[in-house]
Amino acid sequence: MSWQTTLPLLIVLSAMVSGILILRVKEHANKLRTSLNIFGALLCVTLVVIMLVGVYQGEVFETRFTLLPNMDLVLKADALSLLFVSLSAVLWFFTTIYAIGYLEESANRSRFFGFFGFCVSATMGVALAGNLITFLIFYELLTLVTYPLVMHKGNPASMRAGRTYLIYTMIGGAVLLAGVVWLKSIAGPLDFDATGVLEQMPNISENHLRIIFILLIAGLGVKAALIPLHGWLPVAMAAPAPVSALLHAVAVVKAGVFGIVRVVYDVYGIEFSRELGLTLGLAIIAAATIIYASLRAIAQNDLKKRLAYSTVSQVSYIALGTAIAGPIATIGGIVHLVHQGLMKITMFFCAGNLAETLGINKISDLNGAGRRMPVTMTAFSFAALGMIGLPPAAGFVSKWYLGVGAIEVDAYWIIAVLAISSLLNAIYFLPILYAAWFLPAKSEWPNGESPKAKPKGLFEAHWMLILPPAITASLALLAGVFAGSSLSPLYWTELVAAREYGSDFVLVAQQNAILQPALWWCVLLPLLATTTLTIRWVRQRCLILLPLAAAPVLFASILLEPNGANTLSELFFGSIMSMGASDKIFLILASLVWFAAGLYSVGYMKDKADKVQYCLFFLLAMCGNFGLIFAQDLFGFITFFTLMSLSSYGLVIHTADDAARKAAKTYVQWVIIGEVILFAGLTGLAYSSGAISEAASSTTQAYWVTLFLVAGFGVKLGLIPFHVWLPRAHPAAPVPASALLSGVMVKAGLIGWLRFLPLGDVAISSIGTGLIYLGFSGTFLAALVGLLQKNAKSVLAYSTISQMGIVIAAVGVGLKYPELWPAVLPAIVLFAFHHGIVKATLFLCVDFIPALASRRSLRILAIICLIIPVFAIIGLPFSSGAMAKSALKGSFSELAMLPTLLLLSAVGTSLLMLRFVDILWNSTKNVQNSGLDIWRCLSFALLFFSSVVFIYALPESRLFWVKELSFSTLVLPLLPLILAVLLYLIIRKTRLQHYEIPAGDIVVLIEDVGDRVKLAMHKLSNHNSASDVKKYGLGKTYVKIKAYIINIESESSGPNPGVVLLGFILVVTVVSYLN
Amino acid sequence: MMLSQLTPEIMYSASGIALFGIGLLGLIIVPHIFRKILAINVMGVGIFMLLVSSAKRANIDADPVPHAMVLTGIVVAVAGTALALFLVKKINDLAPSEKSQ
Amino acid sequence: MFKEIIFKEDAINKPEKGRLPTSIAVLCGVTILALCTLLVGALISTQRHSEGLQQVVSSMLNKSGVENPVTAVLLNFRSYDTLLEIAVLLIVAIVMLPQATVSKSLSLIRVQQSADPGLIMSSLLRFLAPTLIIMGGYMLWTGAYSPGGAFQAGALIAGAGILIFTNVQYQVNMQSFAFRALLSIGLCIFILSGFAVALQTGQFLEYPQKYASAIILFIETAATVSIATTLLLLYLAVAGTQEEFNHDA
Amino acid sequence: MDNIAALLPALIMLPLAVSVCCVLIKNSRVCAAISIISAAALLILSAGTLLAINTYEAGVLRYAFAGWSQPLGIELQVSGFTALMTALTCLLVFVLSIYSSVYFSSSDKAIRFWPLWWLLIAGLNALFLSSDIFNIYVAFELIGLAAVALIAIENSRAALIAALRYLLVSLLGSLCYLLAVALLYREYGTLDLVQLASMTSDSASSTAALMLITIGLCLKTALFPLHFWLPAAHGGASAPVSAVLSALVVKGSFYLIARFWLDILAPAASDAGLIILGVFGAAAILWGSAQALFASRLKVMVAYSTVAQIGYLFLLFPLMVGNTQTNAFEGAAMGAITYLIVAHATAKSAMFLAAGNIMRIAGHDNIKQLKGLVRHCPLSIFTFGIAGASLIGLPPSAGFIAKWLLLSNSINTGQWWWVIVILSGGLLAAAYVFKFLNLAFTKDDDTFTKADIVRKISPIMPLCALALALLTVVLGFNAQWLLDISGTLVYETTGQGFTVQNLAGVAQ
Repeated sequence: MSWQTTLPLLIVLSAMVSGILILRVKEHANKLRTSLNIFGALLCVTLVVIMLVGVYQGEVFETRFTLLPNMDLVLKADALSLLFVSLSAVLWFFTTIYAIGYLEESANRSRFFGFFGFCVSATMGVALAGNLITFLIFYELLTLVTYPLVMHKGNPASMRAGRTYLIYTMIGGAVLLAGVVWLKSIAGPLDFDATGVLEQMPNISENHLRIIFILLIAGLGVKAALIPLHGWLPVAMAAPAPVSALLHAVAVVKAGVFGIVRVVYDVYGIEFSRELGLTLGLAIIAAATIIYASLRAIAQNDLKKRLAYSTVSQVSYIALGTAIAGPIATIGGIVHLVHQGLMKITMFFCAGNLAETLGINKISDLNGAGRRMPVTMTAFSFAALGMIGLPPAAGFVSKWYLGVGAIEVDAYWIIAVLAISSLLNAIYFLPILYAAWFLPAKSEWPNGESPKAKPKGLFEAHWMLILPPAITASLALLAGVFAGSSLSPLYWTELVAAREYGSDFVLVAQQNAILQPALWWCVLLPLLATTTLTIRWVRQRCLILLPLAAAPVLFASILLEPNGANTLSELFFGSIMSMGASDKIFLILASLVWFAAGLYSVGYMKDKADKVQYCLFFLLAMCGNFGLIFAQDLFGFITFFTLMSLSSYGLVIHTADDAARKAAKTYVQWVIIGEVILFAGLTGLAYSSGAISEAASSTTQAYWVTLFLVAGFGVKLGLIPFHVWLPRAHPAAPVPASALLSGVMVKAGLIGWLRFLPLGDVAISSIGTGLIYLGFSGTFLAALVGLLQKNAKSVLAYSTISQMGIVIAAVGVGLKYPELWPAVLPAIVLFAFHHGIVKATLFLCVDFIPALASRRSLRILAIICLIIPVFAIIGLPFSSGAMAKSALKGSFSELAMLPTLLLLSAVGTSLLMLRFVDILWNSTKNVQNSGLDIWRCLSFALLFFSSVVFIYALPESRLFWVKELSFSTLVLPLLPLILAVLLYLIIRKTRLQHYEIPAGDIVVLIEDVGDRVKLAMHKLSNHNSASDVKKYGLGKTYVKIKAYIINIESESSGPNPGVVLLGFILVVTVVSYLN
Repeated sequence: MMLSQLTPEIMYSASGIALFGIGLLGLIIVPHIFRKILAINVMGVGIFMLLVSSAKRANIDADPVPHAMVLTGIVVAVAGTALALFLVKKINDLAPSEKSQ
Repeated sequence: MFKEIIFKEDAINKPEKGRLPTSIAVLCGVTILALCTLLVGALISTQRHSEGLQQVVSSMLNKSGVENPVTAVLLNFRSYDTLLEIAVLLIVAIVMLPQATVSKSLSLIRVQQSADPGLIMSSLLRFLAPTLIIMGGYMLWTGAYSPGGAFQAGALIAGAGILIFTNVQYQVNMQSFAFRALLSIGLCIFILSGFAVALQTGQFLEYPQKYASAIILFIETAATVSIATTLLLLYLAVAGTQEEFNHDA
Repeated sequence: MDNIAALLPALIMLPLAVSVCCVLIKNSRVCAAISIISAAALLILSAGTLLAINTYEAGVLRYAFAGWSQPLGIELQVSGFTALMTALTCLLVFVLSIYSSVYFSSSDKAIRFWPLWWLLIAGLNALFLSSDIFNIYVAFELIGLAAVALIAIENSRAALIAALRYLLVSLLGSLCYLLAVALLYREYGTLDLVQLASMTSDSASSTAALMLITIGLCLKTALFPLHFWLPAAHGGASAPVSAVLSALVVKGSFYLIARFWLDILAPAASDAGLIILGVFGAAAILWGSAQALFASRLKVMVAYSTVAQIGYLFLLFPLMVGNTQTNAFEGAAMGAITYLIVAHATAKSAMFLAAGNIMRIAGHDNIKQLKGLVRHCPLSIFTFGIAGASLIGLPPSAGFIAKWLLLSNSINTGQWWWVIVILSGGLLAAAYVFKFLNLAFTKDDDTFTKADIVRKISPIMPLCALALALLTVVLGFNAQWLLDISGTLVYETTGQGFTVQNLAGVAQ
């Protein structure tokens, strides 16, 4: 007996022994029990750490003793088991702490913690099992020891839960047993082997193996909650929160899915399973489960039930990853084992906290819970966002690998499944977050506490309830952010996959290099600023943080020159940060507008509510925006992109009136849709390029990837028909935020295109053509719709769509004619720069001009301030707009029509601007002397002058300076304006001006359809009561059968035993003489 | 069946078996408990008869082992019968209400 | 068969209670008839073993210590069977021993001089009981040579006992230590002798040939006592005449 | 080795002697003390035999009573399997004696209990060790009457009726067996098992004898549909008696059925007969489990569970069908059944003891009124749960190993339909075990509100039950050892033992 042979056993025993000891502890001996609990959990963690270190040093840990001849009980540490063991040990530790806090003062704690220990012990056994038999043993044991936990409360609901749980798991166990016995009898000891054991065996009928596989998966599928075997899981919610957490995140569900992984990889072998055609079926079931459970989750109002269905759905990702049967998907599936664990346990902790502290069980009661329990809800939010698969949270990593893996084996439909699932996840999680954070609390919490009352203790709840979710949520986040580090679950999983496939498929870590630390500082500065928000002193003066955080970046953007890349292999999948030439221009634009908007906010937000919230989202969005400019790797880019998009949600909803809520809803819907489409595109990109951050090259795949990328970033850019969120969201935000949204954030989509589309490399002319069409139709349609807006900001928003249409068309040109790209690129950059600054200025005008105009003395100034940016947008001579347009025109010159269209677009733009000025100026008439402060003035001035001057400072613009005064440069740009004025005057005379198309145009139609679907779903979910009737019918049959069976054996009825005896004799005799 | 096969031994044995069968039939179809006990005794007697008849041989002394078996069997049968009767008695004692019925 | 046990004679008159329908009863009869035929057929078609164990027994008879082969089988060759048989009797005896209502140790036999058994009874007592006992003794003794032995002797003596204790004059105290000792003495002696001879010969129950007849007689005597007492107890317990005695005490 | 052989009679005589002592000594405490000491001695003795037999070359010990070897005398024989059975008996007796000493401590039933108890044990050991078919008959009677007597000490009308019914069944079974003995002796002229086994043919008489033996012993074993007497008898007896009846007594007759079918009368046995026994076994599994599920009393439920478990035992026969050509007692199925017997014996006695404790505490065993019981006797419920898990066949327990062996045997012999039966039996077992546990865990509304309803019991009682339950778990880890002891031994009649070749699947 050496430590190599005992350690696995010790790990299993450590939990069990502490369980046994705790069972014997007297109910009121709290201290003893708590210390035993903590000690047991710590001991287990310690042992696991020792084992990890040992494995790292190349030791082999294996406990083996013989149960039956040719049948051993094996506990062994391989990469896969270590992953699961570490997860279980760590989560057990946190759950123990949580449970101690949760169960304070409740009954039967010794029993609870005793079985809790057993449960973990069984899980450890499942994890460490070295062959299928050992696995089976611990798997069944797990069923048994979880049962008292499920029905711990002892009320009818938990009784029912316990019963349902047992019925399912027992039947599953029986089926599994049949499969294992069968397999064992034809294939021997079934020790897990990294590449499967069955393939090498001769003379085994493949059909037998197929049937056995079905049996095994059916058995394991019960715990893994694959449909239609998932029924027990939502019912098991009756258990106490720590149990649910454990069931869902670590123990039961994971055991099932871990078993599937073991069977597919280590018993059948992934290649062999695929040859047998088994993986496809599994993948389909997993996919169906993902979608179905998500749909069910949406219909739940009970928080824990919704989480339960979410588990059903999420856990199937693991099965899906297994079934996709490629090395990359393997990583995705297995790493989700850990990631889902971390996220889901957090959510259940939080759900428990809500129920415990405020009595909240229903989602409809959640309103305003975020303010009452910020830590809890923050943790919950992180976990939920991770579940949806938003980067950089852990869930994204899993999904990413699943997606790439699916593409690797040409299983494109899985991308669709992942996309739909993400959407559905968003549909059922985001309303929770929305309600908790952005809705006002009801008059009292379900437990009767008033929302105004302060929490009793120092924290929002007992610290033992707060700490575990906070830590697990952080871990879930860190697992994603530092996915590339060697401590991350991903790294381990890559090892597992490498062994499974016998290859060294591990992403090659780059050399870490920080060549331009300033880039990192640019990104980190806003983040650091958010952390200072925790300080009370800062909170009171938070607004000043906004310009302060942006200012250094502004300086940096001017001073920094492109110079090498920062690479950090630990961060994301190996982060690369660098600044190219065009990035620098975007950075200047971004930092300028952010600084100005920040400065403006100081004045604008001074008297408004919820400053801190505003600052928080402002800074986060800023961080995201700067980050995405630098990030060259896919993960980094999409992370910052998402950060920016989601944080902007907070800005859009900030005013919290109905319009803002509606706008925010539309906004976030489209953000998510965009993310999902992007996900598809980026995974394709990641796969097709082999290494990250190079453009796609192979043809059909490149086509699809490009299409998805175009669409995904197109959402942000206002590409029709994805533009619908824009006219709602931009006007709804506070003025500085609107300026940011329209000025810089929209450009993020453009940056995405420039970075990831194969512009200049490959001609994808169909998409290019499409983009040109869409772009120009956007330009004109938006002008038309914008003309019918009544709100100045909406007009501006449509103008943004219109302007972006031109950019889109330009990119389309680049895509169609790669040879033109070198000329088009600078033009696009210039145009974007121009539009960003000018549009930001215009948005500020919406607030600034009325304020300015309210003072008679400043009316002229106001007119100038308004007119100059308007002219710039229209592109009057010498304005930045003119320069940008001439640059574009120059690059298009070889293409017929386009310059003309460009010119015509100016008519539309002019019309919009006339409408804008019209509305705005009318509004100034009613404004009373409103205060103007130095901040706003400074900010406006900065932007105003930048819009006039700054573009001339750019080296790229030199080419397009007006070098000679001619008809084409001076008069031609004026023609559209003149035309537009005429048109506008006509319109004002007609009834057309009274028409209004609601902002967001076609989204209204979509919402209508959505409402109908929702109604239908609601009806559908109400049909549950009908099935009760059926159950009752079944129950009656059961009672009848029962009565019949009992009757036969009763004293007074049933056959006479003597006759039975004679019958028996007869049968035996006849049979005896059969020979 | 040839008549020569019907040796005395077979005749006796067959009647033993017949007794066994009668006892069995009685045990099954007769409802009263005393008769059931008796029926069991009849069955036992049938077996003893079979044993004894098979022990007897024409030219040599009877085989003593079946005899010993029968003696042991009788004692055991007595014990069983006594126990059964005693139980019946006790059951009756414990249910005075049924006496009145 | 045993579904409902019917205890009262009058219950038989109610045909619906416990009685099988005639058709089924007939069917049972036919089945059993067929089975018996089958058994008889098996007997006929199967050759009987030529001699059984007769030769073996007679060849070893002279070593057994008795001349009666049946007794030799019962108490020497297959004495173990007999030992278990005595144990079976003990079971019944234990069941029938009345529940202890008093813990005082009382004498085995109580004589109520005042009671008058009546003329017939007293003459039976006077003549028949001693005769039976003597005949029992003879049976025991003769078992070694010709048919007879412990069970027969015990039965006779039990008959005497019944005669004695069914009248009111003599009553046996079944709760006394002596009574229990009498019940168990057969088994006790059997085991002890078996053990004692094993010390000499090495095998349990293997008698030294010299003392075989004496030991057999000794064991048989003890067994007779126990059998007689047990049979007496059986009768008394089932017939139930001892109830009053117990209640009196 | 001879020393051990010389001690074999002690396994029977010591219980008889203790019984005599207990008859004479009326003090129940003294009886209990003597009993526990003797049980310990027996345990050591049987364990010694078991261990010794493992090292003994022939694998069989024989002992000729009174110095007369077969065919004249009666011999005892002990093989690995029977040694295991004896050891199991003595082990259970030891634990149950301790339990009984507490269970009957305050009751005048003890005076009857102890002598009868020891007579029953003597009978059991005699049965397992005997090598003589007539002696087996006497042993059967000893067991049968002692068992009836033990049930009858409950002294309630229901228990007495159950005892009477059991007595009639037992007598009928014995008579059938005796008739078979008569037929066999008539045909072969010997009573010794070994000699018989070497002589038997498939004559009509032998077939008839086998048939009679099957009927008689199936009655005693309570194989479906002849189980009608068992629930009342096992459910009506006092806890330790129920335990020993379910754990050991039915196994004795089963053991003999197996011996006769597979060994002694194997030439007369037909494949169809083997299969039909399996079919009855399967029916027993399903029927017994269903009845257990619907039982309203806890002990009756446990008793029906015994009916079902007996069914598993009979699956041995069809699984042996293919083996008849090679050797009667060879094969993995025997290993499975051996394990099942041990597993069921420990689990079921633990369960009956737990049920007894519950009855003591609650004063009744009406399942519906045992809500929330777990608060009052957690240990007994826990025991019940563990034992139940073993009965269901959940790992890690002896029951799991047994079921595993059965399943793998069914698959290996291509008889997959038994797999379905075995698994559904397990599920039904889960249904009834957890039906009770579920209730026990339910929060009591007002069932046990009054403290005085709940009686206290000595902690020794639940601990005894727990010890047995834990034993089933421990045995789940030592399967190899147990099978070695029972299995690698050569079985005396055929020169072949219950070998463990092929035991767990295809040899690699």
